[in-house]
Amino acid sequence: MSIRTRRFLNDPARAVAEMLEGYVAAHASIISLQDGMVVRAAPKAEGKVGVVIGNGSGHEPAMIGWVGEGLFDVNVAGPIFSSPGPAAILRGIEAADRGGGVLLLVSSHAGDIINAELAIEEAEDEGMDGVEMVVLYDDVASASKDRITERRGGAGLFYVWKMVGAAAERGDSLEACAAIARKVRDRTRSLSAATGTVAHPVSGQPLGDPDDTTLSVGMGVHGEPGARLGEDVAADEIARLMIDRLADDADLPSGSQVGLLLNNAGSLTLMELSVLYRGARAALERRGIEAVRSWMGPYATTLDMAGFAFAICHMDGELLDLYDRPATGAGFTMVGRSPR
Amino acid sequence: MSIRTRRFLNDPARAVAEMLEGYVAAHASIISLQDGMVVRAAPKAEGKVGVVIGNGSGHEPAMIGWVGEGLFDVNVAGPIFSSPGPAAILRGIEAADRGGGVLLLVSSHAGDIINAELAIEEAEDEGMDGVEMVVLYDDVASASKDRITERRGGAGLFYVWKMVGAAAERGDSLEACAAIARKVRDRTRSLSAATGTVAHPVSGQPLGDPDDTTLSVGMGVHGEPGARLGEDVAADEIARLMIDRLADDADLPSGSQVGLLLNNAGSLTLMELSVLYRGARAALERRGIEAVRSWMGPYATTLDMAGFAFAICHMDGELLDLYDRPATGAGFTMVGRSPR
Amino acid sequence: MIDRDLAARLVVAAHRRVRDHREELSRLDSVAGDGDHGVNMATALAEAARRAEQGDHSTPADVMRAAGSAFHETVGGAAGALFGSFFGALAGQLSRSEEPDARQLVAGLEKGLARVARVGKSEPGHKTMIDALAPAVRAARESLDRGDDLEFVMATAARAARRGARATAAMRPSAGRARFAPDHSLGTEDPGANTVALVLESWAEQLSSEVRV
Amino acid sequence: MIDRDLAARLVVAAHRRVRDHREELSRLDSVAGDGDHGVNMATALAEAARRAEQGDHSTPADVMRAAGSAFHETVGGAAGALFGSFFGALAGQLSRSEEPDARQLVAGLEKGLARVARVGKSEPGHKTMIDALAPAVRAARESLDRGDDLEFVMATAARAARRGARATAAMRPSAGRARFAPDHSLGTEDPGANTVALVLESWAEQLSSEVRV
Ligand SMILES: Nc1ncnc2c1ncn2[C@@H]1O[C@H](COP(=O)(O)OP(=O)(O)O)[C@@H](O)[C@H]1O
Ligand SMILES: Nc1ncnc2c1ncn2[C@@H]1O[C@H](COP(=O)(O)OP(=O)(O)O)[C@@H](O)[C@H]1O
Ligand SMILES: [Mg+2]
Ligand SMILES: [Mg+2]
Ligand SMILES: [Mg+2]
Ligand SMILES: [Mg+2]
Repeated sequence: MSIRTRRFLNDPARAVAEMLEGYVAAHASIISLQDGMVVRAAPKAEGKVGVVIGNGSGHEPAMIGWVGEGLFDVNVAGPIFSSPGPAAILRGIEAADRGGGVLLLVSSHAGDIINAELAIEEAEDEGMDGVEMVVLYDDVASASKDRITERRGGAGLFYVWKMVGAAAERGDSLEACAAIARKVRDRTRSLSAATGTVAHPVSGQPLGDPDDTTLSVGMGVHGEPGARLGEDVAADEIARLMIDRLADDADLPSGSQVGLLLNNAGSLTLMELSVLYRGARAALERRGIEAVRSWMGPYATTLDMAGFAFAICHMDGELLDLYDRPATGAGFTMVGRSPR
Repeated sequence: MSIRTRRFLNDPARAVAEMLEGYVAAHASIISLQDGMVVRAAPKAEGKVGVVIGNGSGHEPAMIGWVGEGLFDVNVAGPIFSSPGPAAILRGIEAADRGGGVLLLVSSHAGDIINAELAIEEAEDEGMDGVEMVVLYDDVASASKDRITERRGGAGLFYVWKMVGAAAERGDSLEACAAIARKVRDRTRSLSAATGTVAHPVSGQPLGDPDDTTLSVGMGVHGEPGARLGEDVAADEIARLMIDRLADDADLPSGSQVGLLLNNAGSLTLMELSVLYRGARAALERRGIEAVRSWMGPYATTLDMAGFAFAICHMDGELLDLYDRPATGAGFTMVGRSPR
Repeated sequence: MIDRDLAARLVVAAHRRVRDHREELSRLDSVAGDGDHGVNMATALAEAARRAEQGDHSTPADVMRAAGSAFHETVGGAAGALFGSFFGALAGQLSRSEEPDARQLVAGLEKGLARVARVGKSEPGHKTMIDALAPAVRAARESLDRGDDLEFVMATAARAARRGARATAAMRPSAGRARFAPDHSLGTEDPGANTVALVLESWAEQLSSEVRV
Repeated sequence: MIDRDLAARLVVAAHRRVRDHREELSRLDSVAGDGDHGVNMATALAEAARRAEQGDHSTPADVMRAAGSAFHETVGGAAGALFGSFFGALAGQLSRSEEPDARQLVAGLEKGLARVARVGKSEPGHKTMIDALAPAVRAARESLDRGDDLEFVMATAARAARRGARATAAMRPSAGRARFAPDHSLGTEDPGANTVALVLESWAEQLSSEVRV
């Protein structure tokens, strides 16, 4: 197996800018472009907390598709796989400011954190108050549980995005929104798997070994390598293995209610996703855990990676309420609320 | 470049059945399984026209994701790339019957038509009346315009699905629904393009030449080969070429209003889709044609084909009204209504 | 004479033969089609053979009717429908006599061919299964009219089917998926025509082995 | 003495060198990272060089500050932020004198190193750019203290940076993306450390060519 290097683009160096133009044009009732950033077509009401995220591109619909009512106010898209720089993030913070403070959500990756910190330093230097950041992580493969803060961010963070977005829309304070971010983070776990790799659209560089078709578990969201599993493992077995690892890590007792996310990292077919989902539901049932909400589809992609991630979020009444609140994003939809 | 043969499945021969189980479990508030068919969780009101489609699998979310209120009542999923047989289609017709007649929508492919005709013969033999079928086509690459009825069905048929679904939900008669199907069909055109190919999950057989990375225009929805374009054509040029061909074929005058669909055949990135969409909008503008509604994403896939299709539907007041009516499907969402 | 058990053995023989050529049939279909023909035919015939072997049929017509239903119930696709219809029409003809012989069989093949042509709206030269079936049926009729016995009639039909299938390589398709890319399949035989040849060859061999025993 | 124009030539030289090694830097990053390091660095330095060449800066500190901003404004990523901070800190130190000399430059490199370590929260041995920058800065300080001139100080620093970059091959990463797959990068040098070596080498060569002219 090998990878696709021929892409349907114009000049690859302009791909991110042209993507933003096209995507926003296709969804103009929800989002628009402002100074290179994706912002809500209809800004949030005055006095509410603005929610911002900066991230590398190549993960679409993350996060350009999650800007809108009940979600992010501003998304600052960086170059492919690279967090935007502090200058751009600072502009994003300013654009999201509706007078109620701004919460910068940061997926834990060296570049994202460093650039966010620098941006917040600059915001302080400019005399802005009420800018907070929360660093988020969920990927159980990236560090052991006793070093949980060293873990990196993965697809499970969509639970944070959704619930913090809902809290901010409802009018929660900056402090309350930050507390929800931390609470959801602490109740969420993810783990990814993939076969093969992808090529960077600008450098043309394949990530890792393009001829390696072994299934890896625990890849990063940029195709950073993971641990290898055998060649021919059945979907049910992969799902059980991954779900067990997540549930163990989260210490989920029988009777727990969870949100189950099955993320398509790019080119998995819905056939494969559905078969994996079926396996995950069986694995949860075996542990007496109930999937009360489900998401299945492309949330955070890694270009056209043939992979996926499972995430579980341990729900409670507060989180379910936030999860169920309406939201509108070009790449977000609230269908299939309850899997029952 | 080559193709992915390692898939995340259990026994490939059971993949379709397991997919249906998993997909329905993830979207249980919208759909359920009945006798191997995907049916609405909440059946349509008595007396309304039932709308049914049978199709091969491997094109998800088509059509399992388009069963629900305002869409299909029943989808009969056949084996991968193969229409279901007459016995299964007949069961689908029976399941969709709410006393107002049943409309069988058929995408024009030899197998789909033959099996649908046999099913309708059997329905008649069983004394059922009020079963109609409309054969639909839109792919300009598959036959010249003077032999338009020989064209095959492509991604443009989603306009028919949406509008007929809305008409049936509104309570239109069988005759009226069939008339709308024909009207939308006659105002819709599609054209596809892809690079590389895919492997059949059960036979493992790659379709066409797996080493051929040339861009082809006019592929079938099962990876049937198309005509080759050069190796390194920019996205803007491909989009212009395809849009021009569609608009010419449909004889669209300047000032026309169209729905623009950009279908992801499988593994295209949203980055590429957005860049292509941008190119298509520019190409339409150059002809004075306005894209008043847009869909962009995976509608009818061909497993993980690295390809896409453009479709345009020439709108008028009646069609826009049907397009905008609410609908709920696990793979269907009404976001970004107006691109303005 | 074709009795219930022989009919069942014919269905089983057809399944074995097609199953053994499954990959090749899919490969032929992948050149200009969707690469599933071998899978479709093997799946349907496996079910047909299962039903034939269960043996709760009382006549050869029942066996063939069950085979037709197996096609219609398990696979679909163009060939699924057409082979299903073929077996259905064959069964209809066989049901006209208690113990059908070569005459009924040839009449049944003719009925089957006519049904396939009607349902598929296709003619010889369209590069389909018809291009194996039509010459086979014609050859069977001529052989029968010359007074040949069942075994010989079937061997003649099988040879004609194979020649017909080979000849499809030079044709440009005007039916089925392949017609949308007519040049791609030039030089490649039609998959459905190959299945026809395989089935008739398996029948000819089965009959000849029965005679020998 | 480092004047405005020399500072600009240093930035331009750094851009040329990194641009010429872009593919190699991305390849190093692809082993355990995300394969973009060469693209990131070349993009940022292209903008830094553009600003340096526009020449509307009045001091060498301005040139370096503009280079730092170019990193922060064009690319982001871990290395974008860190190199941007490095140039910013260097500029801060240079701005303390009208016509900075080797002493200010070495002090500036020290400030840059400290800023990178603070912002990146990383230490020597973590397999990062620090592992080239720290030995280079130390070597520059020692060379300066021995009384060497600017050209010699920079040549010494560049050699130490290159040795430091080479030594990262044997390290297991504990910062940056690569740390999540520590074994994958064993045997491969750290991309950011390589960029440090390339930049300092380009500066050493630029200074030696200036002296020769
Ligand atoms: N209209 C038709 N008339 C006769 N035979 C047909 C027709 N359409 C298709 N076929 C036969 O069906 C074969 C393809 O079968 P198969 O691959 O199983 O179905 P599908 O094309 O639906 O995937 C072709 O090789 C051809 O022989
Ligand atoms: N915390 C850190 N401290 C110091 N250097 C770091 C740190 N994180 C990453 N780096 C450096 O950045 C380099 C990677 O840069 P680059 O690929 O451009 O950014 P990204 O990792 O965001 O894609 C690494 O090789 C390493 O030298
Ligand atoms: Mg990066
Ligand atoms: Mg088929
Ligand atoms: Mg086929
Ligand atoms: Mg990198």
